[in-house]
Amino acid sequence: MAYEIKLDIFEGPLDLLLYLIRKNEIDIYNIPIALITEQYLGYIDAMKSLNLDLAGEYLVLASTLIHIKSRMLLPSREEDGEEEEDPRDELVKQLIEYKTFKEAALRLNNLTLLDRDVFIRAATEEIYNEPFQEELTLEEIGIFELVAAFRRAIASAGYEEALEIDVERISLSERINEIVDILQERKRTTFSELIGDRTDRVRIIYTFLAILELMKLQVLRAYQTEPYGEIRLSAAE
Amino acid sequence: MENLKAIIEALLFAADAPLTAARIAEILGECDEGAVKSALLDIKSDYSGRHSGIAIVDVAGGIQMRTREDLAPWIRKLKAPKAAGLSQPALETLAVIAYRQPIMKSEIERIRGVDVSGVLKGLLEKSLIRIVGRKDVPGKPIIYGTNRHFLEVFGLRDLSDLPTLKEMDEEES
Amino acid sequence: MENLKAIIEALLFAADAPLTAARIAEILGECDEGAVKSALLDIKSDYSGRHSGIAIVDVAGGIQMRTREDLAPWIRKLKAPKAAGLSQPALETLAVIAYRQPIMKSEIERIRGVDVSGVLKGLLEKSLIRIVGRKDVPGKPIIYGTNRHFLEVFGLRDLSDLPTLKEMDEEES
Repeated sequence: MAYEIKLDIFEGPLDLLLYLIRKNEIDIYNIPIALITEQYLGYIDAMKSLNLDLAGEYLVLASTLIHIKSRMLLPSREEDGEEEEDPRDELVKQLIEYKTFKEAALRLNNLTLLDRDVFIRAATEEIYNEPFQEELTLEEIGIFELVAAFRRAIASAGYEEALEIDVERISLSERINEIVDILQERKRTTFSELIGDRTDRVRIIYTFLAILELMKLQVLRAYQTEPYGEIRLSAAE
Repeated sequence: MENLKAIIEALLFAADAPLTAARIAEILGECDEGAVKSALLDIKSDYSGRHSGIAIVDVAGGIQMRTREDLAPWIRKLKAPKAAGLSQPALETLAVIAYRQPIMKSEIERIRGVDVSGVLKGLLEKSLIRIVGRKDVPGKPIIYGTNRHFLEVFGLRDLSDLPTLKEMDEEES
Repeated sequence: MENLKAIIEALLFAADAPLTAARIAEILGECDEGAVKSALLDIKSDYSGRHSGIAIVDVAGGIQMRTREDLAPWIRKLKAPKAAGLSQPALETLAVIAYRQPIMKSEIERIRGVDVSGVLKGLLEKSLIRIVGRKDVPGKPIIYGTNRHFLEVFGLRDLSDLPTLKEMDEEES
């Protein structure tokens, strides 16, 4: 086999490309696209023939390379004396940016890492001779912790249907909360007041559904003095 | 040998359970248990001699670093439940309410499988949730929802800012 | 005041995250922050002066007790099975987030040229990154940033402590 493949060592198509550039000792600002494309495709073929799971990203970059190569072959047209941009520019920019962060990752890894280079005390309660309940301050809790907590809660409940959180449900809850806020402040309102001058249909529908839900919950009462008339809402006692 | 003491000190500090002299000697390799034992005695007297806040104590067949017993009141203050803190059960209950509101207590308990009365009281006191109303069924159960303060704490503009589980699963795929 | 130092020493030992002088002063009650700060300096030089295996370091906006860096080989033997450290994809993703935060997933993927879903999830679980909010564009994509724990793990006082990013200047060559 012409190409020795260790796919694991590449972090992605950009990494493979950087490797080829380094291996060929090429100036990153002046990449011989034909050569690099050929080598890149060689690697891709080798990976395929080894039945390695080739991530789609590798193929996307392959087509980008082929595209650049074909553009390089076209005679450059200099219209109005304006210099045409180099078809490689975009890719070079991307490569340099990636390289910057690859080096940054290396520098991060060279820092003094907790649990690798230095360690903090691992023992917990027993050192105080009495147990303490661990609490998180609100600043320590982020949205991810909340989602994770919800996942744990429903996982222990052991049913699947609860796993879906759909956007509609959240939007409805949001609308319900807003209406409860308004009713707590003013005791009464009307449907058109709740809609305001915002006329998007989704908002109107959610507002209506929220009112129905709140009526069902007996949080508010709705009145209408005539068919199709204004819907008046008041907080239930 | 000064460095032997430093290594043992670091090991005692980093260990998650009491260490025996034999285990320490094993880690050190070319060091015999007797030398470890005498170093341990040295360290012990160093710590008590300089009135350190940390004590080296014999416990459960091994040796462990602990805070000095008479300093417990301060440590308790450090570890005291924070005024604005949330325990794991409280966080889970809050999460269920956030994602399933408006929701009845019985429904929260069905999902969490435990009584949540105390937790709900705590969350109400911290103004993270509120009573939205009462459901029109026998017993008129109270219905809960989140508060505006909840949004502030989690830095959300509105509830639609909450990530959906599907979004979090996509991160996994 | 010898006892002040002992108390602070015990607090540093017992805390599970870096402590600020302000927090220590708060726990001590009748003690001002200045006194705490000078006691902390004393403790620091005590520890380094007696070549302790434990070091007192400034990190993530506070102060923390850690094992001395040069003793890592011994501690690693103690903790053998748990191989610590971060994978290359995790490090690269973390680097992009650290230097470019707040940042969307799509932006991270553009820079790294690969899907980062699984990596993000892992970093969230390790509390190295957090969801900062959502961007106000169609689809409301989630934006990410680093956490305080990130500073702790990488031994940084704050984000300005990050190694400088060597941006290659295109004009240069």
